Amino acid sequence: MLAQISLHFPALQVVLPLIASPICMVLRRERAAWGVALVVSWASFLIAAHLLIQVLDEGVISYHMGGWPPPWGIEYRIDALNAFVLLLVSGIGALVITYAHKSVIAEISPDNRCRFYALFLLSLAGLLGVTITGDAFNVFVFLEIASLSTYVMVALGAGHDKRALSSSISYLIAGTIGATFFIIGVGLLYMATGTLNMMDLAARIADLGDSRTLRAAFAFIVVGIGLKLAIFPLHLWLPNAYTYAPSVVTSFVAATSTKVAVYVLMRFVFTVFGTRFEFQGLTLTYLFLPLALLGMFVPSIVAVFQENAKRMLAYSSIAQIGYMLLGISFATVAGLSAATIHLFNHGLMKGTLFMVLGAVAYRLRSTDIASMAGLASLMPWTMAAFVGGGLSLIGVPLTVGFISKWFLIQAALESGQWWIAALVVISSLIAAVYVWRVVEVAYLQPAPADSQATEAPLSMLIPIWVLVLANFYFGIHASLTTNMATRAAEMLLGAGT
Amino acid sequence: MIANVLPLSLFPALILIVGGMLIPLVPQSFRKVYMLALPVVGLLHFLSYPFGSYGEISLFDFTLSIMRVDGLSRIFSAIFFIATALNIIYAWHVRDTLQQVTSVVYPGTALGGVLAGDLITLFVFWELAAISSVFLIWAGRTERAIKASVRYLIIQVGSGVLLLGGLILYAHDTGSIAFDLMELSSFPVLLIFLAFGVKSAFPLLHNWVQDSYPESTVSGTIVLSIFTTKLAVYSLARGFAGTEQLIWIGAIMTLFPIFFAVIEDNLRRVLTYSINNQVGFMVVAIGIGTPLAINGAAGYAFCNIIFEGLLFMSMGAVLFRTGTIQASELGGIYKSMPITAFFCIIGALSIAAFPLFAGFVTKGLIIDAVSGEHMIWIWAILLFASAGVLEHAGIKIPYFAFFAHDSGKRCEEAPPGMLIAMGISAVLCIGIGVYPAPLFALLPFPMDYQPYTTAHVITQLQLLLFAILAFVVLIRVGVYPPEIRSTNLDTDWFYRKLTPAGLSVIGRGLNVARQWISASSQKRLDQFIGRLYRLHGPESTLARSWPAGHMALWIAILLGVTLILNYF
Amino acid sequence: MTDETKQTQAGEKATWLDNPKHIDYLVWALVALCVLVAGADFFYVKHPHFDVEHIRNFYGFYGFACFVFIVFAGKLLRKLVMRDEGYYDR
Amino acid sequence: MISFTPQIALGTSLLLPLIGAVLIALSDKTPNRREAVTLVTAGLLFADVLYLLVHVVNGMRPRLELWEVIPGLNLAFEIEPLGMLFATVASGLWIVNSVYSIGYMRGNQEQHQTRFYVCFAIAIASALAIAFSGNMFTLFIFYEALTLSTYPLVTHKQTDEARRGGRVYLGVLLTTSIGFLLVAIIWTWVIAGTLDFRPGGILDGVAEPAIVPVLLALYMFGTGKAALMPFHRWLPAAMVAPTPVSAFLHAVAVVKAGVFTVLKVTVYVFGIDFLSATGASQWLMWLAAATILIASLVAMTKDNLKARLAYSTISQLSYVTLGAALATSMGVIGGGMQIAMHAMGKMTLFMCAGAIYVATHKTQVSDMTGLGRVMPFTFAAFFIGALSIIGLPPMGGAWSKFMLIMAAADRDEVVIIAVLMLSSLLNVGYLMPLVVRGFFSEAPAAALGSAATFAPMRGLREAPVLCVLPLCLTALGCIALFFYAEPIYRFLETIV
Repeated sequence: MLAQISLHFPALQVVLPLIASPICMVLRRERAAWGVALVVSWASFLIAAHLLIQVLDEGVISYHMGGWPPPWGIEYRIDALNAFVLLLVSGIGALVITYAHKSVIAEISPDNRCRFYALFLLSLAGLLGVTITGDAFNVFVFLEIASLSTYVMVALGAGHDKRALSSSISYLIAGTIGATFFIIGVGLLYMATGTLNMMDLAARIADLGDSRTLRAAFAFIVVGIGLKLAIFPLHLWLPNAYTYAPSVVTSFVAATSTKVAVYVLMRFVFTVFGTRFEFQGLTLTYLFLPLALLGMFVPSIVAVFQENAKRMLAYSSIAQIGYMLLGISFATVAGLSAATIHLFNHGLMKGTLFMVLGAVAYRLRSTDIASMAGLASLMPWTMAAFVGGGLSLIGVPLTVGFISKWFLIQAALESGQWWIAALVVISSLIAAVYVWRVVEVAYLQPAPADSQATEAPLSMLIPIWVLVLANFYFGIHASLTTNMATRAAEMLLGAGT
Repeated sequence: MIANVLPLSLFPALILIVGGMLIPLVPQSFRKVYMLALPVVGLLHFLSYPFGSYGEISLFDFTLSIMRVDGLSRIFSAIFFIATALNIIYAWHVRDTLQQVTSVVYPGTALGGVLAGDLITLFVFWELAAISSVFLIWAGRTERAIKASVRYLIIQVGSGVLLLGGLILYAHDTGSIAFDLMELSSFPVLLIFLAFGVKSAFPLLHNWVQDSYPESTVSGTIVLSIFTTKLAVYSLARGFAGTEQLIWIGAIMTLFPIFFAVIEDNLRRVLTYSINNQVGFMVVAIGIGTPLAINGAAGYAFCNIIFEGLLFMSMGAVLFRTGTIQASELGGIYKSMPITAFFCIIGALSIAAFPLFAGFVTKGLIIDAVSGEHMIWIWAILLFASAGVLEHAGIKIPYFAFFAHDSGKRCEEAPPGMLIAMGISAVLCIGIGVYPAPLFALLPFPMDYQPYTTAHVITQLQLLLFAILAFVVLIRVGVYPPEIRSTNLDTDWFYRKLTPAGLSVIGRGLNVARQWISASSQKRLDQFIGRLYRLHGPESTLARSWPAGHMALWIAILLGVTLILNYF
Repeated sequence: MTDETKQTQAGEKATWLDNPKHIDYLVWALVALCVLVAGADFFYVKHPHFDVEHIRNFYGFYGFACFVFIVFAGKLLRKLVMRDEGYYDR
Repeated sequence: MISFTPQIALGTSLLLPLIGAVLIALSDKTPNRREAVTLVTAGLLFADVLYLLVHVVNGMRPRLELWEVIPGLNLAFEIEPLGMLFATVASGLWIVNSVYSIGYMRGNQEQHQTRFYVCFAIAIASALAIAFSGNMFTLFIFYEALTLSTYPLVTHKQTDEARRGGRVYLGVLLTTSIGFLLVAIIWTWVIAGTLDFRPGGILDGVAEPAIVPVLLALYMFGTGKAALMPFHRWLPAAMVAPTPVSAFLHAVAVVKAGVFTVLKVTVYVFGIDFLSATGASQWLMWLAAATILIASLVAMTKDNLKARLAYSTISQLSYVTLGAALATSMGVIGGGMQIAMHAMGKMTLFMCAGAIYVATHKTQVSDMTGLGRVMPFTFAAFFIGALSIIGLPPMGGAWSKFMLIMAAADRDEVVIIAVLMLSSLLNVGYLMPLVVRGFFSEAPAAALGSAATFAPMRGLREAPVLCVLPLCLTALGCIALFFYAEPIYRFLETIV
């Protein structure tokens, strides 16, 4: 029985949250909705874990939707790379939803709460779908499912701060432009090759060779995803969306959605197009690399001056995307490994930090840095978690951030570009500055005498600390992630040859 | 290493060092006897050692030889023990534990240096002597003493590190750390030579003696006056006998202090100049380096410790009783302290080398060694210096302290301990002068020398008596310079005035520069942060919330760029 | 100085040296001694190392001259190096 | 029953302080139990380290491989003499310092004492891990752990000043370690394909001579804890910490971890033969020499005792760097010795400064005139410590200086010898006046007059006995090291 079901795990991975979503919508009781979301999220996580193990043991899984073989039917194709991303997305999803209950009550108006759980599951389904599918058009569909649900989730923050609405609209417009570009690109590809299955696309592109259509498709796809990815300077939607969305949403979106976009970028650039075209190398070197470097610095410095911790972390996220983009732009095994590792690691650290801020907001009704004075004495475990996540963000040894940095610097040095290594180091030191601003305020300033804040509830603390420990576990025992990432990178670069 | 040291527990220097350290544990009532027993037992024990090397210890890649007994080290060790005992007797009235400890430990360290058979051991005791002696200056407990002590310590430690650097380079070059005759022809040896030179107060390196010794206590100054410079003399005799440069260095050493001594008002400081001058005689002899000359140096050192000590003791007694040692404030003290005055005169006659006194029989060795080498200029200088010695140590000291114009000061005679110590010294001065044979037997080299020849006695008397005549004439004519309280500039001006002034100028300059740099870099940093803030701050272009249109614009631009990149 | 100390001084016995005449005796005794040792040069055989030693009473003259020179040189030196007592404390 | 092997002892030496830290945290409400835990942990740790020492002296090299952090890079520990020496010094002095801390923290009624002891224990664990680390990767990890675990100690007072100090502390140490050291390590990894410490180094033959000076610079400046100028500012800044922290961390554990890293890198990553063959460390030698002199000169201008000692430490640390830069076996031995000797001496001095503070709340040297008479033990210990720092017999400091001069002689660097000699004199200049004025100044009344509490006091007024005892012990230690230099020399000799 179970074995039977496990055969369909790839489908269930997406279908489960997709089906559960309307159920939540129908349910009137938010507790029940939360329960459903909780169960489904954890189930997704278990499925993802199972799939990962299966991929590690048996290699690529190809699942044919409805029994139609590719390229006619939709193929779900799971390899080292996306199994890894699935695990991250579903894991973060499970933890966030565990954590969500109290936070939702605090930040979202009562009649919207069930809706939130529904949207959450929808978004989860979308992200998982984007990751798991082997079909280019399918990517678009799921991307839009995820995005649309996210827009609405961001708008839910309006219960707390009206600016969430305008942020949501702005995000909607930008996201739609991006999606449109992407679908134009996919359309061009279809025009050139007549197929939408990625493996098939790759094979046919290899046969067809260079063409103008192909180049246009590449440009549209890259720029379109770039917007979802919030590559600097296409990040303008991100700070507001992250800042004004409910904490739960920010935690989830920040840790997953851009990561999935990075995955899509890598998938298209390397798997679909392969690394055989000159224009690709040009784009990587002359577009991605400068933007990555700019992205590492400008948003980092902006983050230093932010007054609001959530917004600060939002800018930090943009900067971190710069690192991933940098890794990608090297187009080497080391570089792609670094990008993949950081993709995973950054999910962990940003998830932690945003969840901590959610807990802070839960108690303080504010995430202004100034309001956090002396918070360490009132919420010691929460702030300790912040320090843990912060250290990881800075890249202190024994945390995942260190591993990311190690591989990134190694990649830069291996490609002989020592100056890039230097830039990576410098920009990571800027992270120390903005993280430490918060730490100093929380630990070394006295708390206001009238502060009523107490330690965050356990239902929040436990997921937070699970993530903190994950930050350390994968930092201390990084062979797991790095082996996966290296395999993925080798696979990405080897796929076209 | 400890295991190797244990058999050396009876090492003579350790008797003084360890025994001295234990003094605080001994009750005051027994303390004097205990203290006196230390050098006595030490000397007896020391004399029981046959010539040879003892205490071989392997340290790092070297083999140390902690103790070497031979003719040269024996005579210096013997006089060190004797002087220690005399000082203890002299300081019988002192109840200050610090001084008691130091006045035993410090001679012990100097003794250790004399007995050292290798350069590393020498270095260790060299520095130990520096450290232990500085306590005697601190015991002065005045602001002047404190300042002087730091200068003293820096110079003494400086000598030590010169020795250290020299010995390491020497060991590196030659593979040997043996403390034996060295050739002054290489840089390492030059460093060692300089180290000895600082400690024996070579000209221009001499001033620490005047700077620090007079700042110590009554008995402290006496202890100080003996050991440090004599350890250096021993070291020169051991390492640089026959080094010609020493002849001229020594000659100059005998000369220049004379002139400063004439005008110095502080009588203890006059005696410190006398130390320089006296060591000069020894250095000349060492420079000549013949057995006779080395005998002269060693013998003269032996006697000098006694009569120079006696002079210091008498001046100490005066200071102790009258509270001042300025010649301008003294005079006529013989009425109150006749015995002290008597001993002082004996000391003065000895240092001036009148026949029948200790100075005569040993200085004769040196002068004869010089004439034997036919060095007329050196000979002339030494004679000149002898006249100088007579001037400041032979006449000025007793005359201005005890006679001259009666200051009206009246006080008690010196306490018995002081008198006994001075008495013993005086007896030794005369005893050696009259019957030098035992001393001659103790000298490092065998020799056949007859101090009392007619020519010796007559010429020496001519020199001294006519010099005294000159003094009388000058006093009677009234041209002899009056004693005035003053500071006389010496080489210490360089490190007490010029260096601090220079450093403060440099320091001020650096400070200004530092302030300017830090201010301007602070300003620049502020500007930089300000610029960053304008660019990146919450209200800046880069951080503002932009309407969606801008995003569309950017995406268009980026698409354009990508397409251009792709198509060209 | 208080009157009291003066009185005790006044009351103390004058010593032999307090009499200036006695000092003169001493000076004359010194002169006599000098003449004696200078004259002694005529009565023994010298074995000099240096030629100058042949000069009669060379040592006496040399000692006298040196002493005078030292004193005058000292006076000169004083002009050069003498500062007031608190010089280094400033 | 598993027998207690050196390998297990190695593991326990790292775990013990951590377990201690947990127990201390759990004893928050019962200060006596908390302090007992600290002392017992320290005692056990020292016993454990001594057990290891015996085996390492006998030529054993206990090794402990933990898991692989990154493919090819293990968390690995291996004991060699240099690390053993550092560990012995650190763990031994931790006992002394714990006693002292109790006296100091209680005497001063400091806040957050539990946090203090916890961080201390973690810092010790990190220091030991650094000492025992088997590759550069492991070393770096614990190097950073040490930085972070000591940050709360530096900012312990939580004042604005402490915050500023902490910012400089963390800023400099993190910037250098991440900015330079990490890059150097990864670079080495890329070039050599290993980060293991191997006798003779891992770069010989694989690194081009031209890049060696650059790589060396990255390592040396990256090791900010060694306080090589111009990255020395954190050390004076860290002086806002309570004195036990300054005494132990900024005279022993943290700074020694820095110079230990310097030695370790020169010996086991570059290899002294490779360094001397390429001449890559020439510039470092001059920089270290400059640091020695400049820091001494700055020390002279400081009236605040701890600031003066901090600059003195900067100067003394560069002795070790100098030893490494000379790239001779004697230089390495001298550097290793200096680690032990300076630790003992400087810790004594800092503890004295703390004892003076506890007893009189005085921080300025100029206010301490005459204090030696009421605090003779403290001042005597200060004197002994100062002699050791200056490098005079009969204190251990004499031998490390001796070795370094020997090393300079081996290299024919006469100017370096001159620098070392001059440095001794400068040390006299800034350390001795305090002792002298304390003991021998005639004018104690003025000094004591400012603190009215002294007026009724008769005789001695030392700091609490728990403060005074430790500093007397370390002072005696300085003397003992003079006589035990030979075994240390023989021990260190085996590494080169």
